[in-house]
Amino acid sequence: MVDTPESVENPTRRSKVLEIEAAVALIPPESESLWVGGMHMHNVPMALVRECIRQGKRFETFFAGPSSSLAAELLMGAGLVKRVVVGYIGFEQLGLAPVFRRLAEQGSEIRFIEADPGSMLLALQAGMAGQQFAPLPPGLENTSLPGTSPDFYRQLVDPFTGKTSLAVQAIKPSVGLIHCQQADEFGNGIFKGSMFSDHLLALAAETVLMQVEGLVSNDQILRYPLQTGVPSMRVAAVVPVLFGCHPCSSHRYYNYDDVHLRLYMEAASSDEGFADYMKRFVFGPEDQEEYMRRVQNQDWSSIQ
Amino acid sequence: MVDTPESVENPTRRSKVLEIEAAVALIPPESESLWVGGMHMHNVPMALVRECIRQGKRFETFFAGPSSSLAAELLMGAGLVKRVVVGYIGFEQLGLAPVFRRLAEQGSEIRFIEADPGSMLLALQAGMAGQQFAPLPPGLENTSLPGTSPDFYRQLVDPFTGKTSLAVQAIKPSVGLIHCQQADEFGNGIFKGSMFSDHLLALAAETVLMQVEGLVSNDQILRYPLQTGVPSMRVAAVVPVLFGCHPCSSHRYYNYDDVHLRLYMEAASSDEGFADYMKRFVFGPEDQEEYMRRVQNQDWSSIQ
Amino acid sequence: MSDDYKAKLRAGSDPLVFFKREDELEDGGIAPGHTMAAAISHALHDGETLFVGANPLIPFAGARLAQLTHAPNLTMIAGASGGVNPLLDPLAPSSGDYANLVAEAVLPFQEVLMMFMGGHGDVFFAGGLQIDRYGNCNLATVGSHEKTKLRGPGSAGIPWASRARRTILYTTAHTGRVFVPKVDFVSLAGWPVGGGTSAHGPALVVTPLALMDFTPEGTMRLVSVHAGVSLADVIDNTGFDLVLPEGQVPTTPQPTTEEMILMRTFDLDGLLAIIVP
Amino acid sequence: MSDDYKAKLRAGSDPLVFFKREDELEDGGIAPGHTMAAAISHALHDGETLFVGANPLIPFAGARLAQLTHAPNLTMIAGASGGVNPLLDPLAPSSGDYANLVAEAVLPFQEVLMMFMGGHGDVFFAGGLQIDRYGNCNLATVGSHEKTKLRGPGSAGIPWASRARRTILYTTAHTGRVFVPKVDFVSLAGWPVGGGTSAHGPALVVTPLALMDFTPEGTMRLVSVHAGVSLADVIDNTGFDLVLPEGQVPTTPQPTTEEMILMRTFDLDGLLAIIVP
Repeated sequence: MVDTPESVENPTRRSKVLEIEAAVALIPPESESLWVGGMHMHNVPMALVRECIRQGKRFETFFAGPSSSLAAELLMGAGLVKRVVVGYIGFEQLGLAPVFRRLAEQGSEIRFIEADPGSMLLALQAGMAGQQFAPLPPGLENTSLPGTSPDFYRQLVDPFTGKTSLAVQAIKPSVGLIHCQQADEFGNGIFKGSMFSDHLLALAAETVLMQVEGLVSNDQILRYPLQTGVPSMRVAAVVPVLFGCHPCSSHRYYNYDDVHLRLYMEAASSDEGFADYMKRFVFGPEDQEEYMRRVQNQDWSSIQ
Repeated sequence: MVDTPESVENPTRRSKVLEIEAAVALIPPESESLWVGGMHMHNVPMALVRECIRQGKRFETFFAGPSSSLAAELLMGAGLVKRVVVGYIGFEQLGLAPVFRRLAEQGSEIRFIEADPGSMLLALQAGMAGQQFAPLPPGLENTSLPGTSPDFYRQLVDPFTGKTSLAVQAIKPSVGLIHCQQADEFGNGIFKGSMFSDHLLALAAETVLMQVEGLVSNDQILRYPLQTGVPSMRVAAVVPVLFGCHPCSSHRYYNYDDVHLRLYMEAASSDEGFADYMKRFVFGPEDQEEYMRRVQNQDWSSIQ
Repeated sequence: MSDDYKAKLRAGSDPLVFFKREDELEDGGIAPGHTMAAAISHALHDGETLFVGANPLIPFAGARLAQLTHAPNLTMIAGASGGVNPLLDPLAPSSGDYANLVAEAVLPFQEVLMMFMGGHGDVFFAGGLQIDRYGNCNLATVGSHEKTKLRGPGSAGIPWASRARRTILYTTAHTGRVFVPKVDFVSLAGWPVGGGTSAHGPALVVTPLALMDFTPEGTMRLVSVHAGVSLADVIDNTGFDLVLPEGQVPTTPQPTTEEMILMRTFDLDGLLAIIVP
Repeated sequence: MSDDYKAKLRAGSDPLVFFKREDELEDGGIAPGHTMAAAISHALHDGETLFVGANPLIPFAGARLAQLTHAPNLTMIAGASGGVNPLLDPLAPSSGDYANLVAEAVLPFQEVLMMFMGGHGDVFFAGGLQIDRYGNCNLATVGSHEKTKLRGPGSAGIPWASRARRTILYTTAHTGRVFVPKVDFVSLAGWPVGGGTSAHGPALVVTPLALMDFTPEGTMRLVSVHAGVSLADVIDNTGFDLVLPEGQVPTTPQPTTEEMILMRTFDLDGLLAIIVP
């Protein structure tokens, strides 16, 4: 073997590491669609989500799948999404999603498309591979889904068997936000635990922003490339932000903060409480450090 | 953390480790279809292929993709496959496939379906996910493929845009043969290098036989589950056979034997030479040890 | 890499709960969560492949208990996390917990769902805000879809239940609000009334009060009531007429001492004792 | 794990070839393989994503050379092996070689193809048993499909070439058998005659004799001939009339000394010197 030329760390190879403000500023003020990575309360890139809200980024469609929790809540509550494709929005064993409930039960301008994560992920896979749509396996036709969402689920004829089949249109999110535990400065990302469906999201979305707990060297990436979960060419920006998933978990780094989440759910069960939460934890803190300070000193007594 | 009960290594959990004869005996004498893992001259489960030939297993359809080399040659030359879906059959930089050439150029009873690996893998992915077919991205309609293989590529109408699209029927191979560098006795397999499309094959095929260079303990699997490339429930049998890919490579264990391959290609350019090769290296050796002995002492001078 | 598989942090874990809870419950410490898990264990066959989704505590415990007793060749796939055969080291409340990666393999989530949709599952576990007499389940909206009374999380993976050979329903709330005559939205399709189509509904229903299955016609039937639960409790808390077994209603077998000990080896936080409110 | 990324064995590697070949070639050791690789390097733009398939030596070398010179942000995806940005440590003859995993990431092969089919490629490299004046390529059958004269390996990934923004064709054999008026089978679709459809053909053709591109009408045009090659050599070895540039035909730039040195840092076996027979 030979010494590799120094150009592996060629000084002119552009680093994609950005401050969070600059990274989120890459997103246009109004985009077609957004898909946020992670699942339930795990590996959700909350720091990026909070910054999107601070910068008032608007999205025509938000894909709430395979399972969205606080990201969906905050984006919907902030009025930044017009149409939500619902695979699952909730806090799993902690309970239902209070903002989602209020918007759906009391009526809102958001259009909810009743869908399911399996079809959404087949659609995302199709979007990645350049297919225009994804046919669905049999079974779904016996549920209320196709009748409730006739624009999301359409029927066609299998050209090989002549049988009818449902299909969903390919999904190619304009923006994908993901969290990796580690990445190098060029955007080669490592999942230290589950990748959920974030590897697929990173391959399918048009613009991918990645937050990480910390940076590793490109040398470390080269040392064990089988570990790389996101290849660099799919990543527009890398944002190092420790505890950036809080109050969700980051696999192998920290678990979700169930105390904070329960208090959120309580607070967000009223409009006032939600507004108060947003002021304290989204709009108030000028950076992640201040956010974490507020989290640690959280005094919820005066929250509505 | 707690000591895990001993039952992780529960004595009644069934080991799937089998001698190669017994493993291949799990395949019925005549099967619908076969897909052999690996790619070009890499990670091809040649020991399993040779044993299939020794046991005279017949397959209605052989999927020669994404790129098949010696496996396709030997199976076609042995007359065990009736219909071959051709993605790519060749020896990459070493040259064209001599048996394939002879069969195609001089005519044979094998029906060759002109196809392409991209469509075949979309079809395999569809088979894994229970989809009946896979629509194709645009582009292929300008080639000779759809006209040459009208049963493989069919047209349909995208129910969302009204545009026409080509599609291929889902592929769910009856038998998938794969090679992992390591596995535990239950069939949790590890790729120490590329997985090519073998992870997908293992998820899609009905019966999966896996050959490995060596066994590792279930403890080792549990220690780093992110490394597991094939989950055990997809595997019917695990066959430890050192150098089992020879003359193809096994990533991180050994490279392909290009001397043997070149001599094969020379020998197999005539019917007699191919028959001689089969006698020496497929039907002759009673086990892998004898096979490797013959390979090491290879005297090709008298091969036709 | 030797500690790669150990969770660093565990939310809500009280190291003393293991010792504390001994006295909290009568009857040998058997709570409804234990009975439900044991019932699930008994319903599983060796060699089956199970898919478990959100709120996995009870099916996780039941499946692991089965692996540790009569079904060592059973495969459990842990929904969100993608863990295959997690040791439950320890049993954790969220399906996406890092603890579920103390496992034999970790699959990307879309592959878990696609394999399930592809028909690789023998058993699927599901639940609902509403469950009706035919086994239809609703995770979407109570009330009409236009005028929603209670907005559930959405249908998650359960619309694909019929892709598994059997579906086991479970719920920690056996009430008339859950067990309704007819669901307002079909997230999971139950048995077809009249039996017109090829789709099949759920096989078994496990609640804190009882076990139910379905008649050949596809209506829900009581199998047994749990110890300490009366038939009247079940009937009063079910919003439709259950088909009753002939004669004396059997009592669900309680977990054995061995089963209780085995469940404690992985339920370090005593979650099964508190999962049913 | 420190040696995880080192290939254990390398077929056909002669440790002395690096020193031996110095004298084997005249003209500073520049072989057609080097000229072709350098020409490819010059044709690539910084920041592009490249997909390389079978027989990757020349595009690999060209892409890596570009990374080491003017295009450090270029991404190369190595077909069979799935390696992303392999260092070519060393340049290896097969696209599936383990050596290609000295890289930044390793993708499953179906994802490589699907990303390519999904339109993620800026540049795609392809070749053919036959290449015609419109850039159509044939990897399947020479002769009719029913009466085959020469059976090629099959169409591989090249039917999807139009999914990339640009396709660069390369071949190590510039002969009249390869460059034919009309291919017998279209594995890769060239420029549409008459320009009726939206499909686009290849952008550039790199051979041991010359560089070619295509006119706005989509017919192949000579760009330059390599040093030591005459215009007559090119014309005699092309089975159709190439469009010729006006005036003097330019000579393809030779690799510079720096480029030759850089190529040697990864071409340890001197494969570029022997790739063109």
